[in-house]
This record gives sequence, C-alpha cells and structure tokens, in this order.
Amino acid sequence: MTGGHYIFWFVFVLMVIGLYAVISHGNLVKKLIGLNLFQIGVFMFYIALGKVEDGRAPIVEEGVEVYSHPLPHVLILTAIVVGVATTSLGLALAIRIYEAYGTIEEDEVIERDKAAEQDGTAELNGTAERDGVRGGEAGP
Amino acid sequence: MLAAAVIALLVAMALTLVRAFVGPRLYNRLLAINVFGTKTVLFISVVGVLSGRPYIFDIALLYALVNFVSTIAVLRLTHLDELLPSSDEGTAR
Amino acid sequence: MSLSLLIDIASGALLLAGCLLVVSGAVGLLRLPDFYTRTHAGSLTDAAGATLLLLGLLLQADGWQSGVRLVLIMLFLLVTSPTAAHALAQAARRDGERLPAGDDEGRR
Amino acid sequence: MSLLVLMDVSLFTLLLATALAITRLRALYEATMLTALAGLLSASLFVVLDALDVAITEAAVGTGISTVLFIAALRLTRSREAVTPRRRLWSGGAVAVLLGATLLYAAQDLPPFAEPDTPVQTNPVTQTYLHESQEDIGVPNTVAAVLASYRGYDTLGELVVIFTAGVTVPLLLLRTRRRAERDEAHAGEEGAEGGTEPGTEHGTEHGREHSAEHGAEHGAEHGTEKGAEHRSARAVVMSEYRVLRVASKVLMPFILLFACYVLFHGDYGPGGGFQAGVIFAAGFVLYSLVFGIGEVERVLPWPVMLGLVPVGVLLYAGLGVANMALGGAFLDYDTLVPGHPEEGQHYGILIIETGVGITVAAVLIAVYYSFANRGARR
Repeated sequence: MTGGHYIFWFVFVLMVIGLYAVISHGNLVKKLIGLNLFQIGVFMFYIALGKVEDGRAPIVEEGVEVYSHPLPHVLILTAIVVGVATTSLGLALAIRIYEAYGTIEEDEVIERDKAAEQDGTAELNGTAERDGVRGGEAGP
Repeated sequence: MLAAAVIALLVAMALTLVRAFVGPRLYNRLLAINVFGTKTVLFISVVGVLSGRPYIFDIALLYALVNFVSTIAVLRLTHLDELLPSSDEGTAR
Repeated sequence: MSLSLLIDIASGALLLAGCLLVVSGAVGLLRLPDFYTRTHAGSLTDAAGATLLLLGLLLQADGWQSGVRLVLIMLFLLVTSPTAAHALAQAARRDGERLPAGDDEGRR
Repeated sequence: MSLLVLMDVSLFTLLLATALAITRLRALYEATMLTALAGLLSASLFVVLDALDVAITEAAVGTGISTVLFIAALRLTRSREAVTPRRRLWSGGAVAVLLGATLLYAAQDLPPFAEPDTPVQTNPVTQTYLHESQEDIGVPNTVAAVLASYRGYDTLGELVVIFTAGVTVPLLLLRTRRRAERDEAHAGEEGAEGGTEPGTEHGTEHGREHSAEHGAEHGAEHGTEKGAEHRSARAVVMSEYRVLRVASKVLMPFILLFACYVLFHGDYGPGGGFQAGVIFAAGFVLYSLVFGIGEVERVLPWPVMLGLVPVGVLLYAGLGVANMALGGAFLDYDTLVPGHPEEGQHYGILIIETGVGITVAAVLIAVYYSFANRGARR
C-alpha cells in the first residue's frame, strides 16, 4: 500500500510544512510564503491524481492511447494564476498594514490595536495612520 | 546515457541546493538559484528527449527566457533602487 | 548503420562531457571558498555544460521541431545565464561583498 | 517506471528540503528566493508528471511574477522576520501534526499512484474529455478544450476572481491625487519634528531607506538639485549595467513572441490564455525592472492598462451573450458558425483564450505597477 502511495506522503509533508509556516510564523509575508508552499502541495496532489503510468501529456496524437487526465491540469492551471492574484492581494494588504502600524508582525499589530482600544477610538481618525507610521519606525 | 544525464543533473541540483541553503548572505543564494535555473532547463530538455515529445521543450524554452527575471528583480529592487532615488552613496563614486 | 552509430557515440560523448562539467560546476559552487570563485565555477561550467548537453541532445532529437527548439534553448541560455551571473557579480562588488571567505557578519 | 520513481522521489525530496529551509530562514529576501527555487522544482515535477500546461504556467508565475511581487512588497515593508515566540511554534506544530495525521488517515482510501485502473481513469468523463472531444471540438490539446469549452463557466468564474484582484490591488495601493496632496501636507507639518529623527530602528538597510524618505520630504525645497543628482546616479548605474540592458533588450521581443506562440498554438501544444498572459506580464515586468517603470508606461500608458483589465472579461462574457443571441446556450460555441459546430468551437476557444490572456496580462502588470509605483512615490 505504501509503495503505491509514496508520492502522496511527500505531498502531505509539504502541506504540513506549509501550514506550519502559516500558523506559527507571525510575519505576514512569511505567512504568505507558507501559503504558497501549501498551495504547491495541493497542486501536486491534484496532478499526482491525474497521472497514469506510461501515460502522456493530454495532447492527443496518432497512435497513443494512454493519457494523463486533463481535468486536474485545467483546475490547477487556473488555480496557479488565481493563486498569484490572491497572493498579490495579500501582499498589498501587508503593505497597507505596514504603513498603518509600522510593522508586519502579527503580534505587534494586535498589541497596537489593543493599546489603541484603551486610548479610546477618538484618536483613530485620518491623522492616526500617519502617526502610526512615525511611531512604529522611530521606536526603539 | 540519457538516464545517466538525468541522474547527473539531479546530483548537480542537490549540490546547488545545498549552496542555496547555507548561503551565506543573499548573493551566494542568488548565484545558486541562478545556476539551479539552468539545471532545470537542462533537466526538462533531457526529459523531453527521453519521452520524445517536442512540445516539452517549450517549457524549457520559457525557462531559458525568464530564468533571470527573479535575479534581476532582487538586484534591481534591493540594490539598484537604493541608488536611484535621491542617492547618498551612488553619486559619491 | 555506421552513421547512426557514429551519431550515437558523438552524442554520448557530448552528454558525458556536459554531465561532467555540470556536476563539477555544482561541486565547485559548493566547495569554493568565496562568492567570486563560486560565480566563476557556477557560471562558466553552466554555460559550457549546458551547451554540450544540449548539443548531445540535439544529435538524438527526432524531427526538426525538437531540433529548432533545442537550438533556441541553447541560444537563450547562452544569453541569459552569463548575463545574470555578470549582473550578480557586479552588484555583489558594488554592495561590498568581500573577497575572503566566511565573512558572516554582514548578514542582514 | 523506475526512472520516473527516481525523478519523483528525488525532486520531491529537494522540494521538501527547500520548504524546510524556507520556514527556518528569517531573512525574508532569501526566503523569497528559495520560494522561487521551490517554484522551479515544482515545475520540473509537473513536467515529470505530464502536466505540461501547468508546468508552463508555473514556470512563468513561480520564477517570474510571484517572486517579483514578493520582493516588491518586501521593499515596502520590513525584510527581516522577528523571532517567533516558542509557544507559537508549539501551537503551530500541533495543528500541522494534526493535519498530517488526518491526511495520513484519509490517504488509506486514495487510489494508488499512477495505476491505470483508478477511479480517476475509469470515470466516464475521462472518455468524454480525451476521445469524444476530438469529434466534438477537434482540438488536440484536451486541456485547452476542457478549459475553454467543457468547463467554460468555471473558467469565466476564475477570470472574474483574477479581475477582482486586479481591481482591488490598485485600489489598495495607488494613491489618488487628493490623497497624495493630503499626505504631502502632512509631510510638511511633520517635517520639523519627524525629519530630524534618524531612522535607527532596524539595521543599515532600513536606515538608508528612511533617510531617503526624509530626504524626499525635504526635497520639495531643493528639488532641482536632487533631480540632477538623481540623473547622474542613474547614468552611473545604467552604464554599469549595460550588459544587462542589452541582453534584456534582445530577449524582450522573443518573450513577447513566445507569449503569442503559446496563445495561438495552445490548441496543438501546451499553452493557452492563462499561460500567454502570464508570460506576457513576465516580459513586461522584466523590461520595467531593467529600464524603469516609466519606459513601460510610455509603451502601455496606465489608463490603457487599467482599461484592458475588464476587456478580457467582457470579451468572454460577451461571447456567451452573443451565443445566446445566436440561439444557443451561454458559451455554446457551436452556434458561431452555423452548420459547422467544430469550426465554431475553434473560434470560440480562440476568442476565450484571447480574452483570458488580455485580462491576466493586464491584471498582473497592473498589480506589479501598483507595487512598483508605491515604492517610487515613498
């Protein structure tokens, strides 16, 4: 059983590493990198399901009967491009968070939020964003 | 012979990867990644000949074309870019 | 018959030489003491090894479609790989990557 | 088979090693570069596993676009990760192990790898996609047939997702003129207090960045001087990187040509709209990296670019509506050429792929532009 499944074990380890990076790291960009790794794991899983021994790429030719399944390829092909689109969105949000809080560490962002809550929400209007940047960058 | 080429390329990939892991510093890693890209092109080409399908070479061709984009990106966005806007060091030389 | 044998031998020799260069380049990349010598090992053997390997493959390729693509791969690789290595070395020099080995203090 | 197993196992081992190295690295630029390496490895794996269309996409995305976006984002944020507290490591590890255990348990029901009699292969839909498609559609590359025809709705949905990202990222990152003016006013107010503080927080790199920023704030007073300095710095850099510039200039037309080849040859070999769009965007990104974003803007002005973002989606959906007008169902290409459904399918797929290519390329370039522009104006 293990012999026939070996590729899935690899895929699972990759997914576990990716998820670990997403959860345990506080840095938002690092989280996105972990998400990318997890994505690669999922892609591999789908493609491995479609693969068949001695098969060919699903481009029909004369005299060839065995092809890999095209459907996983279609799904993953679009998923890669969607993946880069979502990654870019995540990165854009990370940049905005950095500009607002002066950090992209999750813990520090949460701390700052808590501090802001204690100070009252009145401070958090248009000028607060700019002040946040200054405070974060010039702090020790 | 082709199988031997595949194995040689895999070995070379593994060695290059070790250099990419240990670094030290950005440039050593960049160099390793650059070399690794070439290895990937060769690997895909060998697989293409092994399986006798000409369209596999398209992928190797694409890699040969865009291989150095990421290297350039790092150079440009980390290093060159510090020189371009209102530079302090770039003009001193 | 003899021609095909000759082609096989030639392609085998080219592939072997290419493999040797590629592996030795990788070993050099790993073992050499500092960045610049590593650049030397990496980029030189890369270009030469890739060319030899692709020539060897070219002799085995069936049909002009594969042949044209292999030639194109070779040409593009010969443009991009040394360019990247050159830009890298230049940037490293500019950035103050020093010659002696094992300087780890400058890490970011 | 044994060679296949060898390639699979060794490439996967390298991939896992790369992934582990990425999680351990705290320098984010280097982690990003290793992610590019993981992309290269996964593309090799895709080739070994016969997924050529996927490999071509991953080649352009993994090494080209995605890395560039990460680096552009890192330049705007911090490039070094803080030390992760130990308790987080434990909780993260626990969840990851839990996931692994679940997956291992579920894997018992998975079909064995690469066997010909798995449910994936024996399902009737396989027959439809691989063999009946030749009569229905007549496109040798079944991936293109499935993508554009059998699962046309699905692809339209994916395209809309990409379109949404392409609208959202510029909205998040691009400054409107009014915002920029307001920020400038703030900068002026704070110039007195903020400008004197040196950016001492993190290391040399950011210190330099900050001083550059402060410099830019003061730059309003003596802008012309700065401009001259800037130009001469630029000249120095450009002359030093002449090899790079020439090589990029030589390669640029080939990349664009290759994108067109991938787009129009997608019916017969690996390729199609998604791949072509990504390659096209990679070419433009390369050009703008070497020659500056201004050069790209001269070729492809920003309004034109933003205008192209919805064009592909509209083309796609418009074709569906046209099909309905011609008496078929939404995206039923058979109606395009009355009497010759196969030809209609050909045209339909070509139009769809072109639309996809336009939107994907425009979105990715727009996203890159937003990132780069944010950096330039800081």
